[in-house]
Amino acid sequence: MTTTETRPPSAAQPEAKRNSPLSAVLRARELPVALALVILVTVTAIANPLFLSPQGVKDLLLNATIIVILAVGQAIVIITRNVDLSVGSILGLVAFMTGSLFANVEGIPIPVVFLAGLALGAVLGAINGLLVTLAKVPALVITLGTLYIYRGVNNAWAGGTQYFAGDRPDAFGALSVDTFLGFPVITLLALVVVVVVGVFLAGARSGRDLYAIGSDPEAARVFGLPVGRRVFLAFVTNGLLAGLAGVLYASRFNSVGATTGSGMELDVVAAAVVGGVAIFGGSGSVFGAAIGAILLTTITSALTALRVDKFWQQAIVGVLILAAIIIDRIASVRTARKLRISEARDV
Amino acid sequence: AGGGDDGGGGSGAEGEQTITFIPKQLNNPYTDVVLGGGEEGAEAAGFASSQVVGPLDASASSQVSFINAETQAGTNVIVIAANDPDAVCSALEEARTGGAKIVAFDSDTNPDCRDVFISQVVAKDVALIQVELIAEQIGGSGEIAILSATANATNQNEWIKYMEEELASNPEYADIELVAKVYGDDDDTKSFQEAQGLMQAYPNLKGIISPTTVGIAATARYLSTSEYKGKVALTGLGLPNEMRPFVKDGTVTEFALWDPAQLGYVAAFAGKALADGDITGEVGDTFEAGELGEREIGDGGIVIVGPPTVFNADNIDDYDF
Amino acid sequence: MAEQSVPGSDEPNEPLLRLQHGAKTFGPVVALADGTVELRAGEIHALVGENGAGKSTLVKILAGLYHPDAGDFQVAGRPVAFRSVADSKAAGISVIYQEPTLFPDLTVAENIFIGRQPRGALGLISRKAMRSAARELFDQLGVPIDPDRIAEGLSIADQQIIEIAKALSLDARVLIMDEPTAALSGVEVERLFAVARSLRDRGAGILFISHRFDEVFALTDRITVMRDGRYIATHDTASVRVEQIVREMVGRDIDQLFPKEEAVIGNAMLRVKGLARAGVFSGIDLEVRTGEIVALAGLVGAGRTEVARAVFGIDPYDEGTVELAGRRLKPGDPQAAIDAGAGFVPEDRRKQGLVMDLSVARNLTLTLRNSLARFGLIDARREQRTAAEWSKRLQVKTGSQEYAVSTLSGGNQQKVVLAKWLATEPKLLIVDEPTRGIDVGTKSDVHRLLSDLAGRGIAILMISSELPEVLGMADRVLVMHEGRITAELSREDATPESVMHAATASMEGAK
Amino acid sequence: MSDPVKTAPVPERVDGTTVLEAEPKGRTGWARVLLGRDAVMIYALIVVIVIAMIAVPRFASPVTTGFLLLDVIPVLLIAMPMTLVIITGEIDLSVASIAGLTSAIMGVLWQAGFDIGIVLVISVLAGVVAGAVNGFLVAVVGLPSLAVTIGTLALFRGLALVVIGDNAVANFPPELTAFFTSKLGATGIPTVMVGVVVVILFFGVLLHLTPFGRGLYALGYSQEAARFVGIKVARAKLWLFVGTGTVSALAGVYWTLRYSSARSDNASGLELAVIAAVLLGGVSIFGGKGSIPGVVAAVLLIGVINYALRLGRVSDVVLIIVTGSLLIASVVAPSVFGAISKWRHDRRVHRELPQATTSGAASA
Ligand SMILES: Nc1ncnc2c1ncn2[C@@H]1O[C@H](COP(=O)(O)OP(=O)(O)OP(=O)(O)O)[C@@H](O)[C@H]1O
Ligand SMILES: Nc1ncnc2c1ncn2[C@@H]1O[C@H](COP(=O)(O)OP(=O)(O)OP(=O)(O)O)[C@@H](O)[C@H]1O
Ligand SMILES: [Mg+2]
Ligand SMILES: [Mg+2]
Repeated sequence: MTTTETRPPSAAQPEAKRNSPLSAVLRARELPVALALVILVTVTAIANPLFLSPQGVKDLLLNATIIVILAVGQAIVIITRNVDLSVGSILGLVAFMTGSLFANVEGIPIPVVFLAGLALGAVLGAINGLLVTLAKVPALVITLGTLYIYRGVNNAWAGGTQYFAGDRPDAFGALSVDTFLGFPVITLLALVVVVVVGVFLAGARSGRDLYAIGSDPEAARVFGLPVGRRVFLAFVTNGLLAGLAGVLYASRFNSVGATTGSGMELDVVAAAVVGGVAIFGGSGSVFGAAIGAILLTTITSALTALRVDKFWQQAIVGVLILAAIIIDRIASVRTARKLRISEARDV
Repeated sequence: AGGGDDGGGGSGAEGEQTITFIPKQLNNPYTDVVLGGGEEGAEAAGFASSQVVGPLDASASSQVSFINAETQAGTNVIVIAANDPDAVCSALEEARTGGAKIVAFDSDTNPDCRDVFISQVVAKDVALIQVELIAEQIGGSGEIAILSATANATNQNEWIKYMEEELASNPEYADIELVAKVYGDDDDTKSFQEAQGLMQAYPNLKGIISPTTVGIAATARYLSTSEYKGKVALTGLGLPNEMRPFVKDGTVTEFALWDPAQLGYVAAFAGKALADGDITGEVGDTFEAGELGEREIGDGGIVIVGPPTVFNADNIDDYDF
Repeated sequence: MAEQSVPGSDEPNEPLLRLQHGAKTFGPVVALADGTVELRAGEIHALVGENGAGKSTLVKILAGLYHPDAGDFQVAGRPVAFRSVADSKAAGISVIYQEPTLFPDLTVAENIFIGRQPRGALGLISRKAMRSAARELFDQLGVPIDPDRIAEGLSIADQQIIEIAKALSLDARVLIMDEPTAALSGVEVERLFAVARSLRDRGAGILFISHRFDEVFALTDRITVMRDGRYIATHDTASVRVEQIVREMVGRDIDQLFPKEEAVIGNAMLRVKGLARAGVFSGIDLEVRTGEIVALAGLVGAGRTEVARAVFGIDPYDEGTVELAGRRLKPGDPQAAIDAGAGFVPEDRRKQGLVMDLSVARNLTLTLRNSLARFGLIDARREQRTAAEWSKRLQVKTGSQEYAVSTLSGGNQQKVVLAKWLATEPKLLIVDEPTRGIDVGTKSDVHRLLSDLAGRGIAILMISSELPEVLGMADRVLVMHEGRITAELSREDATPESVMHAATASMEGAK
Repeated sequence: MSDPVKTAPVPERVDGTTVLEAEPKGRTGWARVLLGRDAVMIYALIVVIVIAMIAVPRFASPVTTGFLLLDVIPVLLIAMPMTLVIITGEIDLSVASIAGLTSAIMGVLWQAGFDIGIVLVISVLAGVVAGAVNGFLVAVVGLPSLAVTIGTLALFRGLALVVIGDNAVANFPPELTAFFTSKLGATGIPTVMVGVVVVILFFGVLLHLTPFGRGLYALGYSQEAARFVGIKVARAKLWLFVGTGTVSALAGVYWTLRYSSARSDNASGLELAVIAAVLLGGVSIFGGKGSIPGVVAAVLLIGVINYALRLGRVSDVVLIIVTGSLLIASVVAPSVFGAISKWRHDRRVHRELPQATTSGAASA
């Protein structure tokens, strides 16, 4: 802020304002969603104190955990101007494999199951990534295809078999019950995922490449960024995270089978979008996506806790998604107008 | 118009008779047990071939196209568990025009569209036994809730109706208040979250009835992983294999179910009797159901399979389904 | 001033870069048949040729973006075969492409440093270091661009400047600039040249492509001419004349460059009163009469394009009125303007002038889609015929009417844009930088065409950043500065000095 | 394309652009039609039908036609306006929810004793309004349609629940429900197909033969360029979303009366089936490319495979895998062919070019 000797003072002023950390926070796309979340929780807690009881908080966090992880993965992919609709199917396959491993391999160590789940997820993500990057085909079409295929494989493999919580070791189930400093263990895991991925995207060169690619893929190619490799890795990471979510699903819920996780894809995309990740790539953050995911899961719990007629709940979720997109839009239009007027002064 | 071109001649024809089961949804554990019994019954009753077809999702209309294909394939007996009593009706009518016999089981269709309905148990009995169990477990007073399957599941809705009547009319239950009915759509995740929601919305809740195998298991899973374990009672209809850990860890004390395999078994024999022309589905008709002995068609064309069993820690290990 | 020291020009040193007989085809189109160029250390080397001569294609081969089908390519004496842009970068080659390729969602600073951002603690990017490095670059170029602004919405000129900053920051041995000045105004061009010369003096080699001969002769040491995808000749700039270069480029002599003929000037066709848009322009009054060419001159960013867009209905405006042929135009409705007889050749033909993925024929008839319909249905035969006719009239070079317009060279694309508006038989034609990135041959075609149109009674509003073009073509010149019209000059009064004065200084120039 | 000089290795055309002689020129006229993407789709459809007739007993019968068409009608209907929407580079994920909402409204109104005509009109109007809401948010407010319609997907389905709750209404007039499953004489073709064909023709003509349709393709590739030639981008999109809303409502009405069951969850999940069919039909998700004949063929292709597998009692598991693979193959195949022809082109050029370069050097 002191490097402006050669510049006209009028140009320096708005800039100095724009750079202060406080205003950076205030301009963040994540802010409206975060605010909505705080208001929602506060209002609900006033109406129904049980909502913030230790058990209530634990439930809220646990509900959000799996979708947060999926939304983080999805955000990575969306930022590169792609999308992965197959996450629900990947989660289902991995969850079923988890159940099947515990049921069929006597005394298999839990870390091995985690690794296997991550590996399967990564492989399925890699298939998406390969098809998208090698064949240069739109991701929406490819992953709509693999959504069907992975689900089909899951059905063929599982048939009517389901594995239940009772088939798995207690220590595995305990992961989604036990808490550490008041936080459920798997929630902490999700938190680590969010922070690591978030820092990577914001601060690593290859992370920034993803934004550049999403912003203009053709320009990225012309500039010489390794577009194919980065997009491929985005899909693999997303698959990996969907795999993690699959294993955690098996830890938290009772049964895993042929239909586990189906229909989840649009919720995940919705979470990312609500959290301010632009659907056409190039902007947004995983923190936003995570907050979006928490907001969407919390709204359901909140409406139940407020005893809102259950028939209204889904409609309200829809309105909320729309509101989030509209607010985001208003914010960005306002910035654009400010930019136009301030720049006209600068000339 | 335009029924199956070679579907006719089913009734009376010896030997080459075919039967097809169309469950609510494939790849569901409860359904698998029912179908296991059905296939066994079909073989015992002497069908030349038995098939299972059906949708992967339990939506209202998805069964129609399967019925159509079976109509065209000239199947002699279609055994169906309807996702929607009316949505399958016109397709079943068409199948009947083509000569097929229709047996409903598990979940009834509109009575006009089938020849006979094989019911688990007397609907009222199922309802009463669940109310009885919950009353016992919560000590006869307090708030309770119901967590059901889909909002328009025929069988569950009928049971719930009887439960509500019983709670309202029986003085023994005067202190019990039914505060909510929620629906988990027979989806594990959804049921789990509905259970969770109940706990928060109704802090004084004493017990939950879940008259569906998916719902009771998901609820049990939630209770067993929360502070409500042992404080909130849970009963309903469940599969012993699924419920075993929760009975053992004390989340659930008692729940009920009939033997699902018998349902399919009886349905197959009813289908055979219809196809052979031994019965027409009239009230009072009787037929032999293999090793389960003679069955009679009751009011409304309904055949009752048997009384429900109550499972608890003492007897649960005797069952494997 | 450029000729004092050309180190290495008479030594047998290996050139920095040499391509011989490079060839590249796209399907049936031969974009480059025999591309040859040699760039030495410490020289600025011009590459000139008509539109479609294959200059950009050659550049893309040097950049590693295209793999040549044939040819011998050496960097510093060693044969190379670049597999990707990353390879050419590693070899010290930095390229400014003809079309700016920025990432709209990233900040200006990040656009400059993407892929090699300065890093701080933990190997994470240091935004502070990046910001100050970007500022330094802009100071060097003398432009006030906020490094923290996102690139979205920057004018083409600003985008081009950022591209230049990006290329400079690479500190490359070889700098290739494909028409970097096309969007820039005089001051900015001068700054760029100063930077280029200092780079040369430090031993870098610069390949410079431009259609402006004054620039080529002011800046470069040698000139290579291309025609129809082939190498023609290389000259020392000091010892060659413009006429010869032009002859080699087009294979014939070019007559007068700016042949505006006298036309009968009639009544006012376009009348704009008090037009204003907050933060962009204000108090715009202007009039264009039939048969008249009115030029809107000014520095880049003066708001000329914005005025034209508002007049045509692309952008809304806050105050004022626009009248065409006596009728008031509905604001914000281009179709109404078209129906009233207006046509608009926009400045960015890639994004605004053409639908790049559609065929030449479809692009040509897009403006006519309503009139080609009979009973609401399009007459496909007539559509074909019209397209063929107009592409012939303007001599559009294309393999087939069915090829995507993106496969044409810049100049031919511009002809398609012009053709599709001429086909509507407009009363008013607004042309925004009609000859940006167009070679001399085509340029004089365009000028002749505009003059011809004016002769037939069409009113023409021309926005141009090229002074000679403004002075040569316009009957009247309006000069804009910071969103206002600061001077109105008749053909006689318009001199380079008077226009520049009004464009840069201020209100005093208005008299 | 005149006077290719046969003697020169690199002939120069009148227009000065040089062209390789040996290179196959862009296909023209009939060849383009017969080898185009749509044609391939139609061939595939014919091949699958023939295979099904041979391999699946009883497939070759008018009964098949009837049942098969009854099954595909909802997807076929909604796919028509969806094709136009996707060609403009947008998408509508809320179609199935609109159908569900229509169904719910029909049920409640009929239950409340309104005349069936009024019920139908109001239900379809509801679809128009729902489509207009989407259109307003996308076209006027300028929000991304993928995001908007994920929101309205939840909203409209939610409203369906609000309207009808957990009830199901089944007692629609029997004449009407019978009409919806009736066939045209002995052909086996459902009577309602007449209406469906009208819808197909309407959208086919609109897209391929009108100025509006021309504009849509331009719009799909570049909105900005489209605006500069006077195409009313916002208005066109608004109308298209109203179109999907309306046709989705028609599909909802069909669904309700065919199954004679009005409920909130009718047609749920149908959006992905529709989009899969449209994409399989050759419409580019990025906009600008696609055609109605291709999409119709694709819908029928999936329908035929579906029905043949059911008749052969092959599990739906196979069907989903086949659908997914077809979808992927349909988009990957052009890339593969493209790569192959590029490779062949490169080889040919390498054989030819030494010649070309020498002659070039001579003329310089
Ligand atoms: N990707 C492509 N596909 C097909 N043809 C192409 C492609 N790129 C260039 N061409 C053709 O190759 C020829 C040379 O184009 P190029 O862009 O190199 O010309 P240029 O000399 O840079 O012209 P300008 O001065 O207009 O920029 C032109 O005829 C053009 O139509
Ligand atoms: N899309 C946009 N969004 C925001 N600001 C813009 C946009 N386009 C232009 N500007 C700004 O508006 C001002 C006027 O730009 P405009 O393009 O009208 O200038 P011009 O005189 O036509 O210059 P040019 O020679 O580039 O055509 C400039 O400050 C420019 O940075
Ligand atoms: Mg060029
Ligand atoms: Mg301009």
